[in-house]
Amino acid sequence: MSQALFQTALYASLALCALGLVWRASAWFLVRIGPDVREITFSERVAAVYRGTIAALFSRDLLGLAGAFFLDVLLLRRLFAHEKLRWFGHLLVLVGFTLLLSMHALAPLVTANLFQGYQPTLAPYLLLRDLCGAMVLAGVAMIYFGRRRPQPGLAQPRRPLGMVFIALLGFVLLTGFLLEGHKIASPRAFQRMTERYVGYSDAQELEPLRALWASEFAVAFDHLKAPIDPGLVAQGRKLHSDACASCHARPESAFVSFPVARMLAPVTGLLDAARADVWLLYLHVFACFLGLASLPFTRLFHAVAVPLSLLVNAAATNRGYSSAGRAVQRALALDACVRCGICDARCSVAPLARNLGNAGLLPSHKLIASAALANGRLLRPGRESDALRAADGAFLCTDCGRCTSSCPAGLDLEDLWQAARGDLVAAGLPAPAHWVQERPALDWAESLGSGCGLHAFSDADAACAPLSADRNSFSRCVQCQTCTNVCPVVAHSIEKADGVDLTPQKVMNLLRLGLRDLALGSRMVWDCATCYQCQEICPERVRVTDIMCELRALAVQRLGAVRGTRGRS
Amino acid sequence: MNSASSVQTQVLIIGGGVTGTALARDLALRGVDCVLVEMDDINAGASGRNHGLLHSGARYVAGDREAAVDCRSEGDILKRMAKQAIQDTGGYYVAVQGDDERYIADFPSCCARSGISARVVDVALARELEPALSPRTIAVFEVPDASIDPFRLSLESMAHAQSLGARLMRRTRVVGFEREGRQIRAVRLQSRNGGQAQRIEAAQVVNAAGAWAREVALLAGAPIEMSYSKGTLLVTHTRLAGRVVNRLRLPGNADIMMPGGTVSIVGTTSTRVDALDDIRPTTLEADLIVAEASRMLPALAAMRYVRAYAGVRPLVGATGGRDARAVSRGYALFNHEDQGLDNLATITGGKLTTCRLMAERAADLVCRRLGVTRACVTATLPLPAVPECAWTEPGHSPRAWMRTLRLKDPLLCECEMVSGSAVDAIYAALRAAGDTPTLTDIGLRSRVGKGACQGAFCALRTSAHLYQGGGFQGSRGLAEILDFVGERWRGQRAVLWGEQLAQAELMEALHCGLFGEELQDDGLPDAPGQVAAGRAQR
Amino acid sequence: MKYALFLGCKIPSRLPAYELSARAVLGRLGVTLVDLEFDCCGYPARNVSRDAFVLSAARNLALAERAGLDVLAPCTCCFGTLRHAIRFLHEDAELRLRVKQALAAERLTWSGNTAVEHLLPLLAREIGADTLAAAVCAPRTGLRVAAQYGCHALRPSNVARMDNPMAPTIFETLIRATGATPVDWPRRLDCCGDPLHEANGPLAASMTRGKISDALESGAQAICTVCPHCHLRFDAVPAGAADPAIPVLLYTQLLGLALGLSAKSLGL
Amino acid sequence: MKDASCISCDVAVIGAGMAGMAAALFAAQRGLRCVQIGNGGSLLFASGLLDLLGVYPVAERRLWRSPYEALALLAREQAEHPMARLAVASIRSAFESFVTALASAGLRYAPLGEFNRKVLTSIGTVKTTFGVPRSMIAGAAALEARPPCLLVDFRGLREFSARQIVATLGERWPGLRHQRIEFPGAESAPELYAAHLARALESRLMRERTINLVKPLLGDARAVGFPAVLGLARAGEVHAAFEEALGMPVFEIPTMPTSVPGLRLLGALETAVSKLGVRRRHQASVRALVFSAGAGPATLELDGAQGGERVVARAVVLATGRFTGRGLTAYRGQVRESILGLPVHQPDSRETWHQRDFLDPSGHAINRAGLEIDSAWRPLDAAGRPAWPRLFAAGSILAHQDWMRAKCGSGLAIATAWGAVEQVARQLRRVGAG
Repeated sequence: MSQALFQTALYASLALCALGLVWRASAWFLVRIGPDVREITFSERVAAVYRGTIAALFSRDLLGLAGAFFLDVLLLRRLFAHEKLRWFGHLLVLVGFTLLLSMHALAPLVTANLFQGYQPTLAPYLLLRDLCGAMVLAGVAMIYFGRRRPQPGLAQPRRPLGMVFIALLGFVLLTGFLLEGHKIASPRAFQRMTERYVGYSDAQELEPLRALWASEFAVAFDHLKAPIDPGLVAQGRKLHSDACASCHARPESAFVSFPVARMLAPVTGLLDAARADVWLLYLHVFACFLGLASLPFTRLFHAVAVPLSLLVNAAATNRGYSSAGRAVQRALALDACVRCGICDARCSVAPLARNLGNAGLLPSHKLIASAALANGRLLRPGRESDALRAADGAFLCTDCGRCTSSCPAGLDLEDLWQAARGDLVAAGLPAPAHWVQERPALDWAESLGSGCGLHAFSDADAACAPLSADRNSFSRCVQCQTCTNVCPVVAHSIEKADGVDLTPQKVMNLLRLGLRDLALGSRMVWDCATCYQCQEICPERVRVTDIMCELRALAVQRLGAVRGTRGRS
Repeated sequence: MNSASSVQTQVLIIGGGVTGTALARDLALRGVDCVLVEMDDINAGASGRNHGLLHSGARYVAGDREAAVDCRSEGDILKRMAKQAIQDTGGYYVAVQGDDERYIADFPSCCARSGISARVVDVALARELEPALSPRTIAVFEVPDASIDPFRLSLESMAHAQSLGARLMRRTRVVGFEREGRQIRAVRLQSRNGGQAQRIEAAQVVNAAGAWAREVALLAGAPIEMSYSKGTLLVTHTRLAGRVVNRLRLPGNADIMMPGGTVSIVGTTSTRVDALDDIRPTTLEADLIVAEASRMLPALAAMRYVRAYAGVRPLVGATGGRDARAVSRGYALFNHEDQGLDNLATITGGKLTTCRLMAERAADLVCRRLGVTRACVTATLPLPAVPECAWTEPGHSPRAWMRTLRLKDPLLCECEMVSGSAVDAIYAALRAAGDTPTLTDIGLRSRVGKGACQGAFCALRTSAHLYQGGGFQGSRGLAEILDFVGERWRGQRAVLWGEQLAQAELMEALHCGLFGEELQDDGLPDAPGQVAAGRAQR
Repeated sequence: MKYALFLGCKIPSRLPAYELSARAVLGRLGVTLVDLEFDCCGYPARNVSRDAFVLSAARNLALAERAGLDVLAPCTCCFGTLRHAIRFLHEDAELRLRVKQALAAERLTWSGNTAVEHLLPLLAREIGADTLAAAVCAPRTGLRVAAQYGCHALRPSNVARMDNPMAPTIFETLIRATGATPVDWPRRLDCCGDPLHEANGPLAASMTRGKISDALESGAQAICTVCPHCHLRFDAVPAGAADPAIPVLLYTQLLGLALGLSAKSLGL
Repeated sequence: MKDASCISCDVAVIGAGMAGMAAALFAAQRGLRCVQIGNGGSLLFASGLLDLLGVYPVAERRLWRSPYEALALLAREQAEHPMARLAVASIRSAFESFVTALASAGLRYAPLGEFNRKVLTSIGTVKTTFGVPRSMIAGAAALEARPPCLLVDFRGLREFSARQIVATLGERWPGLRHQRIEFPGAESAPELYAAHLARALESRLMRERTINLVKPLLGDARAVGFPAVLGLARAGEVHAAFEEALGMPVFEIPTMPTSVPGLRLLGALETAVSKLGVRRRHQASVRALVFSAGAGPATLELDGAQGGERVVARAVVLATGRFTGRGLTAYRGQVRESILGLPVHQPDSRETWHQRDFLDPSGHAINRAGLEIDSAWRPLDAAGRPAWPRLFAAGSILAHQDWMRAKCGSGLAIATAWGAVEQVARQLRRVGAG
């Protein structure tokens, strides 16, 4: 391989990777999530990170930080708590890949200096390399097969180039094994070695060595087919111990490559002719470079972001966050999340998400929405329905905290949701109780275009609002106003200029008048505390509160439909 | 009688129904000075006691083609000229199993002959659009029926006429005519509440007294042949259908259900009556309507009804014992010249839909006699909308109130959501016309008392409100409440079963149980310590 | 006695002391609590979709049914929601069908045999106020306590089925069992304001403050709660200089203290 | 999983109006284990005034000063009237017992005397009644003596105009004046509701603000009247505070429903029965009522949100009221008793149910429809025999009375409840002994 090409490619990849990392990291100081950090500048954040780092490194917290590094980052403690298979997979990849990287890829720098007489073709390196490779492959498989299935009926969250990276990794390993296997089996490589190391090239003289290598080193000589003369092999062994043994162990210990070599035997001639050793090497190395260059742009980036996030968390455990630190941590969280789906599975409202058919309730989707909201994409024209679904998701969250407690990356998701709700409100996407009140009830009714008494009993709302669609549920009303008299909400709002517009009795009466739409956007319906005082005491047993709840659901549906973009009238 | 004050005018119109008010407007628009006298109030007779149906004419295509054509063309005119009083709901003609197949088959061609559009509607689709239709429906046609608010129509016609100089005298009864040869020189009037006698000298007198036209004509010495048909209608608690729903058959009992804004109005019956006093719906009529109409709209069987009302149709030219429905619903204009009177005309009969046309014809006659040559403009000049007259429209007051929500505007009538400011506006408008408004007047001009409570609560709140604003003084309020509630009672009585009986019981518990309004004497001595006069107290 | 403990969303994240004290007290009283993989009771969806709310609740009930256990819901709001769902399932056959179908997809069933119980009747009736009183070793004598029932513990009474919704006595009886004195306060049955916290903050605050002043005017030294929402509400409402404040105590804490449990074990 | 859906008791009272509450109260006072069904909402239609008997005979509209004399005459002339079935002494005991229970639940009435009293209503009429709440009694005194008096009302309380009362009554009470004030803090509210004002006035601060508004208006007044909004659960305290601060008698005037006195009455009665251990089923309704043969217990199937409930009762008191209370159901053709379909004494046809005039002096025939009972307060079946040995009836569901016209609503409820419960106790004792 041309050294110049290799180096150019290496440095180019390194440069790309570095640029990518800078770009990604800059986002942590720029992305604004949450109204509380809107005013915080880039430099304030840099300063906060600097101060925080210094403070963490030069204090007793360092011990805790080290512990966190060991337990959370290296041993993946949080993942272990929730997903044993994936944890094991991650551990295998982490160990295998680190070893491969340091001991194999950086062998001239590391291994050769550590171990005297290191040769990649010697035991135990043959075994160890294959073992590491196999660990990575197995780990990747475990991670892949241990992944969470999407919630039935709900869209999978869009993931950051996850498969690209997995494919790349697989490709590197595959080409590695193929390369090694091919090299084992290649008569051409044998030829080159003998030319270089044995010193003589007479075909006949080398025949015993060939026999030995054919029978025990799996070199696929065309002319040496089994059964091979044992005498010849014995001769070869002598030759071997003189010329080759110092560098070459028997390759069976390469428990992956060796069988590969055997498998390649029938086509080795062809491969040799095609110079497979060269292009496989190119593929292998350039795939590695590609992986390196793409690190900041694929899901592998979590290998950077998660440890950082965990360490930042650990550093903040004792001293808490400054708002600038919060801002950074939130932005970091966007990068650290790999949509592993653990939070989705643990989410309290996941059944609701399924029932409502709105994946926007699930944490992974909410995180994506937060990112899209932070960079403004969510508010672009054409994404109104995404935005509304995101708002639904944000405001149906019960803040149960299960996502946070289960996040393997230790993200403070509750904080993120809180911040995102603030951003949604600021973007004109508040909770229904608020967007409904942006316009007076009459405005809503008029925008529904509902005629007087026309639609009250004939529409298809009966399934979601059966009581308000059934005249029998309020035809008993005798207008006594008991409901209003016992209503604490009306009682408390008499002192307020912007108190409730209707009273419970008036809402019931609007139903009777067939003017239900006039009630949908009313403050009364949305300010109802659902305390059930009215329903409990109604002399005519009208289910006032149940109807109020129905009207809200109906309002969300019907007013939501005419709300247009982002509720700005 | 000689001391009676005298008023002069060109035309005196007797009767403030849809025809009389339309006539006043027509004449005023032609520059003719007129006075309208009404023994009760605007639309207090049959004009205010009907379906409020703007006929497409389809009802009469089989029996009375002339009426059908009139309805069609007049309906079109009103839809353009009195938009504010009309809701173009459209109408269905619906046949159920057992209805006359031949009539159903002939219906479209009959409609076509009268120029009325009648489109076949798929039964399943019709039931989807109007779920209240019976599952036994076999045929549905769509016709251009509409709903019209007769009160708004008359009130605005009168208001327009008054703005052009016409005068209105409510609660004034015609008690006599002073004749001189072939002329009526003056008409003697008696004010009903004040008791003051008056005299009007008019060049022309038009008798537009509706069902009372016979009595008026008789008083003038020019008897006309008329018979009366009483029709009763029921008002539902909630609105059942969006469109007018007609039974597809020859006109019969209870074959129309109208959307009355927030309610449905079901009727009518048709009963010959001989006298006009004490016309009120009966329980038998209510039962008949429920039984018959629920064949077409089954939900009507279990429906809560809030009230019933009955009006009298004046039918001209039939005094025999034939079925009143067979008598033409067409109008009649008498010039009385063959009876020796040259300045009296009687316009009666007809329908709500054709009231404008009737007024036009009567005005033409009067103008010819007066030598006024200006032509009628009511077919081309839209009726100006008047805010004070909008309160009769169901659903208007809730919207108006919700528009002004943040103001200090309490609802006085909760059922129909009529607010204090609405009552104040109506009160002020009447007051400005020199009237002393009563609760009943306000009820006629708004939805107060029209809802489920039938006056039980709103009469009290409205009277308290009027006291507070100075509208009521002394002990008058109690009498007003009694009048108002008593009037609502007339309508309620026939539909008192189920929920509405519970409502009525609550009303009595309040008005009698708590307030003791039925006790003429409360047993309180006039002065402390005295024994009450009147009924002895033990 | 054995129940599936339905903590809901609020208690674990916002009021762990309730879980702690409930487990401590009920453990002492011999009640076994089983933890199942419950999700949100469904309450948030009531304003959005009846089906979604009922289905979420029914799923939880089905989980309990699979475990053969009744549910104990210390959160009054969860209690009410689960009970409401049962009501809707009982009265709406079509809804029932839809819910059963949806549950079947997860191989779950709801047959209506799972009862949902609240802490108050469990303590007052299953265990018995007398038994409690007998077990009290450190009576809270002299402490005047205002009982905050929480709306959904009482109303609608056919759903809650706990006590007379207009004049309940069960909570006061339980307070008496600890040796403390319940006070009579006019607004005891009113809403704490929490449900309006998001929708209308000022109104919610006015409701909360109204209740607190009423409790204070009635001579209460503390408000006693059995619902995380009410509890957090009274705890959280900002007490400005002019605004009154009052200590808030969970009933499980009050009872725990009276039973001689350590303050720490009750999350105090 | 446990089944808590069956409870047993001595007596099940169906209905929670005045009669139902009185029956549950009296039964519990006698030590009977009682389950009561119904939500009590109809008590909110009550004015707080307890009528005993004000008018007799109805058609003559004759007012009585002594209700007991009227009752005696009624007993002589109209034996089928439910109140004619009780000794006057029993009625006295029933009333005393009832108001004592109310007092112990915090709602005080003026001592019951021998005579009816007269009080003002919110539309300026004068009502003849018997039991008057403490908060209203000064009004009765003022109406009798008619000293200079101020009536205060609040803008926004739509159904109450002091001006109307003064205008209506002014001729007979020259010293009567009116003033309208803004309810403190509610200056921007278009409508006010009595119960909300009553709640607000329970706070000391609101009370003081209101009193301060009234003080400058007093003038020569020697008594002050307000709409009935002076406190709910703490009404006694609020009323006393007003009297003390204003330094003169203060009285309330009942308003139209839903009234604060009704809420107080409901609250006090619920407290009273709750304290006595009555188990209440507010929202339940009786889906089926099945009697076992002979004098065995009855089973009430209640429909409930949690899948129904069964009550096994040794006796049942039917106090479900009339049409508003849903004890009677009026179909187009006839009236039926709602739960059991018991025969109802009623006019022949709907045409004769109601008079043509609402205020017809003889009253409406439908209001005298109802259940016929035997001497032991047991409703009769079609054959004229008790429908079931342990089914009793009380209150306005009974036939042959017109409480609205006779001004005997509370009297009827309380007295017949007393009578029915007395019989329940007797019957159950007999079984217990036998």
